[in-house]
Amino acid sequence: MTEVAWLVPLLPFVAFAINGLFGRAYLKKHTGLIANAGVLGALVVTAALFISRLDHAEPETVALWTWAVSGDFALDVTLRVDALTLVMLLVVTSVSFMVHVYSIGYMAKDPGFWRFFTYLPLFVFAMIMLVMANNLLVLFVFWEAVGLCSYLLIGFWFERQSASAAAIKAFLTNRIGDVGFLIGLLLAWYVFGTLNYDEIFAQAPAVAATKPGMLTLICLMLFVGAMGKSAQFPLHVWLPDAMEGPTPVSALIHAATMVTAGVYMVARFNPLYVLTPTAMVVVALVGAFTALFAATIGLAQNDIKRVLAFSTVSQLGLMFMALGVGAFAAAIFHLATHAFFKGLLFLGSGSVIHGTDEEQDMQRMGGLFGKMPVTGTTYIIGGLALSGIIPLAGFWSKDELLGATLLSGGIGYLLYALGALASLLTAVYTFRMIFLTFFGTTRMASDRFAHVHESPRVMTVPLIVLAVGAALAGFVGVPPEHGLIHNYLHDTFLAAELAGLVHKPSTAFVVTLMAVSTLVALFGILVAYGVYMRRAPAPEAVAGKMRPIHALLANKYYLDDFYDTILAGGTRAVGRLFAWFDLNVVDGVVNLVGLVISGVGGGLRRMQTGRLENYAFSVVLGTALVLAFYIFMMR
Amino acid sequence: MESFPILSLVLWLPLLAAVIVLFLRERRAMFAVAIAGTLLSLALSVAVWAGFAPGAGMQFQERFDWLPALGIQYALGVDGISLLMVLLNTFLFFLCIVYAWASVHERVKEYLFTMLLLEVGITGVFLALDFVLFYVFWEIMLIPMYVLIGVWGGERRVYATIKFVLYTLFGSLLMLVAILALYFVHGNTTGVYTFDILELTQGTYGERFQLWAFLAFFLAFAIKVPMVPFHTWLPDAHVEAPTTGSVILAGILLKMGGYGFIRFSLPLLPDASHVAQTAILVLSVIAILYGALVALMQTDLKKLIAYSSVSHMGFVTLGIFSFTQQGLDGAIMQMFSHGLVTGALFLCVGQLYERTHDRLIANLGGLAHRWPVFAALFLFFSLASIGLPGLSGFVGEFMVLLGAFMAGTRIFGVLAVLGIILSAAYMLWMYWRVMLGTLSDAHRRLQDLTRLETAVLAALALVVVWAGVEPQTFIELFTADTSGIVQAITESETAALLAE
Amino acid sequence: MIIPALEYYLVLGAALFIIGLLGVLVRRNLLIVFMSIELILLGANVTFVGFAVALDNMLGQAFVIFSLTVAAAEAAVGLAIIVALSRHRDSLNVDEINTLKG
Amino acid sequence: MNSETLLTLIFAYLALACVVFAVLVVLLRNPVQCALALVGVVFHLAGIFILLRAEFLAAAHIIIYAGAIIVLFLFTMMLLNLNVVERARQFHMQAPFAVVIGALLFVEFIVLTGAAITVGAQGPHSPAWVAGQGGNVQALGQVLFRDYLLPFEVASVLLTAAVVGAIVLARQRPRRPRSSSEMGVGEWMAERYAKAERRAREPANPGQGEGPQQ
Amino acid sequence: METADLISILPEIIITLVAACVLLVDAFGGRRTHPGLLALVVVGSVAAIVVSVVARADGATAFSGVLLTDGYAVFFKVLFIAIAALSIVLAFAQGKEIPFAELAALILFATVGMLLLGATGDLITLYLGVELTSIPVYVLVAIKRDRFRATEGALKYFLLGAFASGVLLYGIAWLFGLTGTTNLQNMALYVQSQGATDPWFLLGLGLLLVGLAFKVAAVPFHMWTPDAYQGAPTPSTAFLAAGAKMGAMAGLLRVVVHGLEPWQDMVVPVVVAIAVASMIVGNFVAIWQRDVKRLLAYSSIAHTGYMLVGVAVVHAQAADGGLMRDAVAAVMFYAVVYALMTLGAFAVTFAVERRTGGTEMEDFQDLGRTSPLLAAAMVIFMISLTGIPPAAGFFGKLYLLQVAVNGGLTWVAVVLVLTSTVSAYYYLRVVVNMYMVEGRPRLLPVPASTAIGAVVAVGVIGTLVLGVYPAGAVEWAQAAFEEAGKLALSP
Repeated sequence: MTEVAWLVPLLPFVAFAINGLFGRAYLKKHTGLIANAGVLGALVVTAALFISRLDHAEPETVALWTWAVSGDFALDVTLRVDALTLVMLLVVTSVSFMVHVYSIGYMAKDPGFWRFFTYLPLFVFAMIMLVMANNLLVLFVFWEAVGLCSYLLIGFWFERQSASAAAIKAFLTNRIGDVGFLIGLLLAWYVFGTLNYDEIFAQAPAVAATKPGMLTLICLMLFVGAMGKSAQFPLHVWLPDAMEGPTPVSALIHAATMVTAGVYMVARFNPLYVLTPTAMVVVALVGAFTALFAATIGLAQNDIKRVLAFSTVSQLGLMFMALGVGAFAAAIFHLATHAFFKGLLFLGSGSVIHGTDEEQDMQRMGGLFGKMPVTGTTYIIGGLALSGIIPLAGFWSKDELLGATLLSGGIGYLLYALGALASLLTAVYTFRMIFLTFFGTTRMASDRFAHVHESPRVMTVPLIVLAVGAALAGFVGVPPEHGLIHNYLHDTFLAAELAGLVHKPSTAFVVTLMAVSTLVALFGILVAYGVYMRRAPAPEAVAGKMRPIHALLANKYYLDDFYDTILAGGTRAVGRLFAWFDLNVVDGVVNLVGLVISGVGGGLRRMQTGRLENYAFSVVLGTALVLAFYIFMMR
Repeated sequence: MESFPILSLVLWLPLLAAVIVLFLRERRAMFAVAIAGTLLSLALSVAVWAGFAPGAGMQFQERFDWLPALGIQYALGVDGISLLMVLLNTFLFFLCIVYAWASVHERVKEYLFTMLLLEVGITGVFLALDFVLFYVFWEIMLIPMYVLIGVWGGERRVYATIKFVLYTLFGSLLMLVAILALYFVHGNTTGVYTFDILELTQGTYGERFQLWAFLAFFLAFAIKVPMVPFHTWLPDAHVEAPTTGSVILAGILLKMGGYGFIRFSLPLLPDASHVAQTAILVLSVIAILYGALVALMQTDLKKLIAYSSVSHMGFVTLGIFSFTQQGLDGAIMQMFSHGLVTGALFLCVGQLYERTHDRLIANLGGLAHRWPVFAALFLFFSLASIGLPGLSGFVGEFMVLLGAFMAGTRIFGVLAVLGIILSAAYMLWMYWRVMLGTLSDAHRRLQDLTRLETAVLAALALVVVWAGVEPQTFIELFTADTSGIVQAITESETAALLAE
Repeated sequence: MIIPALEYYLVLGAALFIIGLLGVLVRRNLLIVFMSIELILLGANVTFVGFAVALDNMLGQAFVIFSLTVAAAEAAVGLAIIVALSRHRDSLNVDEINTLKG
Repeated sequence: MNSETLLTLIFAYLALACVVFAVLVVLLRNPVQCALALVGVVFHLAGIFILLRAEFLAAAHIIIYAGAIIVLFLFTMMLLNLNVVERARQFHMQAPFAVVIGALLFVEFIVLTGAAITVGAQGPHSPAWVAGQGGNVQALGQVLFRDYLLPFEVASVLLTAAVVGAIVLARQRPRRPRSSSEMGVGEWMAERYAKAERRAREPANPGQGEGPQQ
Repeated sequence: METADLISILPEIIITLVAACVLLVDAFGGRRTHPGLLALVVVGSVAAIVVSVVARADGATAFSGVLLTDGYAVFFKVLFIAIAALSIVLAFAQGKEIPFAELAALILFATVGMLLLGATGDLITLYLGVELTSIPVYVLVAIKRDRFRATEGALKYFLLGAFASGVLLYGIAWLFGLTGTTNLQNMALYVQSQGATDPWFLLGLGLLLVGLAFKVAAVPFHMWTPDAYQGAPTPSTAFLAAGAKMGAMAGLLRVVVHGLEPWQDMVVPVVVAIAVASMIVGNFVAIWQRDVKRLLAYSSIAHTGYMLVGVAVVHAQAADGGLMRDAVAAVMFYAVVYALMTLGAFAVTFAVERRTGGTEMEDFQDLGRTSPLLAAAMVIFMISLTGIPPAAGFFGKLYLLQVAVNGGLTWVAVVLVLTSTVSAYYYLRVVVNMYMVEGRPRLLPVPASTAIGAVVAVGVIGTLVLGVYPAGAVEWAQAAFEEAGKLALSP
């Protein structure tokens, strides 16, 4: 039943089209239903596809239309259905659906309701196409399309200058990544003469043999794209600001789906990556570093959503680390679980913000658990999953990828160390967040505290569903290395195995590892408890204790400021210089020509004195010249 | 079909309309005639499209002796390249006249006459198969444009329009000399004295001569395109021109330069083209980055878009002089798309200006509150202009880059790619300043687009999406012709020399 | 047969020509400028007649007749113009008649 | 001494006189004296023509120049009573340059024609032939009225034109103020505007463009 | 002299008679007969044109070779008579400001001179033609004698003109003496038989060229032009530019074609130099002019330069054989075009002058609003003068450029196009003043005048027709020259 695959993207697109055309004028609130219907439809079809292909996961394609044929460049728009696609689709559609439902409640009072439910299905469509793309160009097209949606949704409240600024920042940072991607793409076409996945993969070994340097370059360039999209250091700066967008957006786009596109892409191109160790190492290192780097920053953030944002960055870092060591399945596994619990956490924080009417600063929260039990419970489940407490989803996936890293040996040990440290900090900041938000004595103004309320059902139900997911999703990966997902994805990542990057761990190893990571997580939680609960001090006090470090972390290592002044400022300066140059030099020359000509004319004009004798003189002079010329000719 | 002079009809119908307009009194009737004329000519050009056989070379040819004493003919014909340009031309003119119905109220008769005359000139440039005829149209179009800017323009219109005319005239007159030289060199070598473009294209010319001729042609076309550093007339002209004037200017006039390069410089003077290739590629890349950077710092909406045009047309020349199939096809698509998108952007700015009477970015802001429809369309075209995939802008840029990479001039490709970051930067920044943020009280009670304006922009948007989602429709028209050109130029002996 | 040699007549003609030319260039008085022009014509006439005789070709003398006619005509028109001018200005100095210039 | 040297001497005198009088024309202060000097030139030139056996031309010169043209000059001077010697400067500032350029021109003449020149082909009108025609006058008539009839006619037209022109310029026209009814509409408007214009504009200095408005 | 001779000068005779009749009717018919006179002139001109086309004498020469009766002569006869008629019509609009009869007569006399110039085969006719053209024109310039400027212009024109014709005469004297003839072809043959480079020829040649260059107002012998053009009443200026100047050009071309071939190495550099100088000076100085008449004067200097480019290549040898036919035809065609557009331009200027009494840029303001037709016509003339299609000026320039390039003077062609780029600036400034400058509200529409309207109409129609379909005129010019070519040494 692959031939109906085109329904998956089509349904959300239809929803988008309807809402976009008629939303403002006629549909108004009904747009929500239409959007939900569309996404639900996509989810259903996806599920059907998935089930129908549980046993046979080999790739199939659905050709749609010819995009362009120019000389030896020919490109068809084709949908691809294979294991990886389906897994991604499931994650995307299910989470999307949850978020859609949730949004109906969350955005209920927003004047831009219809706009919101126009953008959101558009994003889902773009994301689906991105996942289902069968060649680099289509991938790139929707790679940018999702970027556009994120731009639109971050800047959703456009009267806020900060929102627009964040949106543009996101778009531009992504564009930088995309340029890398585009160059990689062009190089790929230059090298392979095609953009189709399978054809590229088929030629990859040969190319690796002939010009490995070029192959590495391509992989690195593509990875630059991934860094942009998945907010890896140093292109991560946009993601925290992206929290300006409505919370459901943060949940869907900036936690569950879009930001994972980078991971998906590298995984998709595993046949290439496994052939270039250099690229792999780079990916792994960048990932690991980002994981730790972001986690540290997460410790010092007070905005509940920013904490989650940095945690997302850090988690994505872990996934790249896994990719880098060839543990593609593990990465995808973590991607899936992460989608659930991080989505859950974001929606939960949204629910908190919603309940405390737009309070985001954890320093002015606390003791909310009693007020909003459902949110609290689900939130804690999500937190545990994130910290990697057995048997929640996060545990299995994170544990697996850490294990794989360790097994890969060599640089792997370093990576493992970084990863482990990162997950320790993860536990710390996660529970710092939980404690500061839900427990202890409230730091809210009493009157506001009185108004705190649990969110409506339409919001809590998704929370619960996702909580279940966050709790159980891990079991598709159990037992480690042989879980459902592993078998399902086995063929897709065959290349890694052939390249000998997959190491079968011994049971003992697995068990010890599990123990270790559980302890790490628990230790983290204890630290958080110790600092923020037992002698529940004001967070400021904690900050005060370690002022310099705290300042450094709170300001995100001053990276944003660096970008603003050096990059943006530099560009603007050059622009100003050129503008001046254009106006005064380039155009100046043009006007100068005019001036010179008219000047010469004016000079000649002076000769027209109006005095007869001068006129006669010029006649005589002319005559003399002519004769002189003749005399000259005679010689 | 061949016997029926359909091209002449496409060409002269607007003139007929113009003449009729002269004798009419009331505004309504004049517009009715003008719209009818442009619409008919659009319809006919679509009919040509329908009857067009891709890859069959010049079609629908018409030939009559015009000035046999000098070997000058009245010869028309279309191949894919010119067909696309003609379509763009008739389409945009139709929309402009329709738009003018809402916006132009003073000196309507003169306005319509000028516009229709302009259409004749431009269409002729793309249809002419005789060099003199081509040149005649090339210059006929000067005067209406001059009047359009000079009469309906802004404060510094006189300076701008005279600058435009002189600059363009300078280039094209040199081209005229080159054309004549071509005529004689060809005549002296083959004994056939003719201005027939196809015939002349068959001929081969000496290296030295080619260089000189190329220089002359280059000046004419580079000024039209415009390439840095011959571009400074453009911002002035755009800023001062009335809305429709800017639309035509950016939409089609600039394309005449690119068209000239493709139709004449490459096939006629392949060796010289090879010699000049690197230089022009460098200029193109400079244009892309330089134009974008300058645009980044503009305070006037129209100037900003003008410089963005410089930057975008840089891609066109980059593609053309990559001497690759993809490069040329990309360049043509880029011209097509730029015509639609920038035209639309100027319409948007025009509507903005008519409402706020302000073009300074600093004085605007938050307009999206008042005009959701306008905001949406404006955003749409801004995105199209920064080459968002799925819209027409991307196709051209992408294929041009493909070409640039294939030409073994990868460095130019890489540099050009950086342009797309900058373009995103200035466009989004502009959109933010103008449409987003808080609305100033001065603009509280402004009306959103009328049905007419929306319809005009929507029509453009439709084509933009079409060209972005399924560009093949358009590419298949001309790709065969471009492949011929590519072949010709790669076969020139200098190419062989360079290859060694 | 011509006495003395033709060259003498030519030189005389040239001399008259040049003198007249100088008169045009140096004198301020309109009338004298005009007279200088007559000198130029006379110089041409001498040259003509000299050649005519040397070549046994009456054409030269015929030409002189025409030059005389022209001289007369010019005198008539020219003096008329000068008279007309004198109605506006009482000075006949060339360099004071320069309202048209530039 | 033989006739040849005699003739040469006569020529020498005549030529010298011509040049001297010519120089006087250019140098004298008083226009009247200049005119008289011109007469001197003409008379001696006539002598030279006689020397050249061009009797008719000699006569013609005296009649036309001395009798007509120069008299016209004198009339004009009377008319404008300019015979008084002007105290004003007689020569232009550019005189020195003029002399230089004149000298240069003369030198060029010499350089160009100084070499032994070969004159053109001999014509048919040998002295014998002239004598055969019955003298210079008849011969000239033959040439003039046979070969060069048309130019002769044209010359007559030329004189007519000159006369008409002279009359147009010199004739006194009725100067009575014309009523606007008699004026052409053009003049009428022209006057109306001309006043307003001149007032509106700065004292018109023709040709003084304010230069290109760059 | 046989009847053939008489037939060959029938047009001249007719014109002279018309002039005489005009004078007589005016003298005895009282002062109220202008329309009658005009009718008489027009009828006579038409008759003359018809005669000159129809009644062609057989045989290439008349009056023992002083006159050439080939197609070239006919071509210019038609052109010149038409110009004369149009100028007279234009002058008619001056009403009673000037003595119309005498003016018409003078124009007609000058026309006879121009006809001679077009047909001259001998230096005598050349000299007399030049004088017969100039002397009446001196009067035409001064004819508004109560305007000081008119007389001043006339005086300058007259003194310099007399001076120049003196130079011309002296040059002719030398040529006669050294070649023993004044007949152009015999002269050429004789010179060819003697080495053409004998220095003594060059004196006469140089002076001859100078004299003619003065008459066609080429730099550096152009100084009189702006003053005469500006001072003269506009109709006279029109005739001066379109008539007298073209007459001199026709004569110059005759001389070059028939007489100077052996000397071409000597002639071409001088002509080219003069042409380039004229193009540069004319166009550059015109930039500064504010008075449209003066501006047109400078532009006419520039146009002389353009035409001289054609003259320069008459004897050039092109790769495809003789270039003479095309070179001459190009100049002839340009003469027609120039006459049409310059007459039209002056006619419009005259109309404007009737409105405000001035001819400066400011006087053109608002013309586009107050009298759209005139303004549109002016635009067409300006475009044509600039050389932009679809006006005739374009093909005129195209043809000239073509022969220039073919004759190996590509660099001169480049100068031509560059300078005409400059010219666009000042021509378009007129348009700017008509359409793009908010004029003072005081300006009323231009007073209507059938006479002016007629001239403008002829100019517009001619300019556009020749611009859209030049083939007819060009082929006529070429055919006309075929005959003249036979008379040249190497057709």
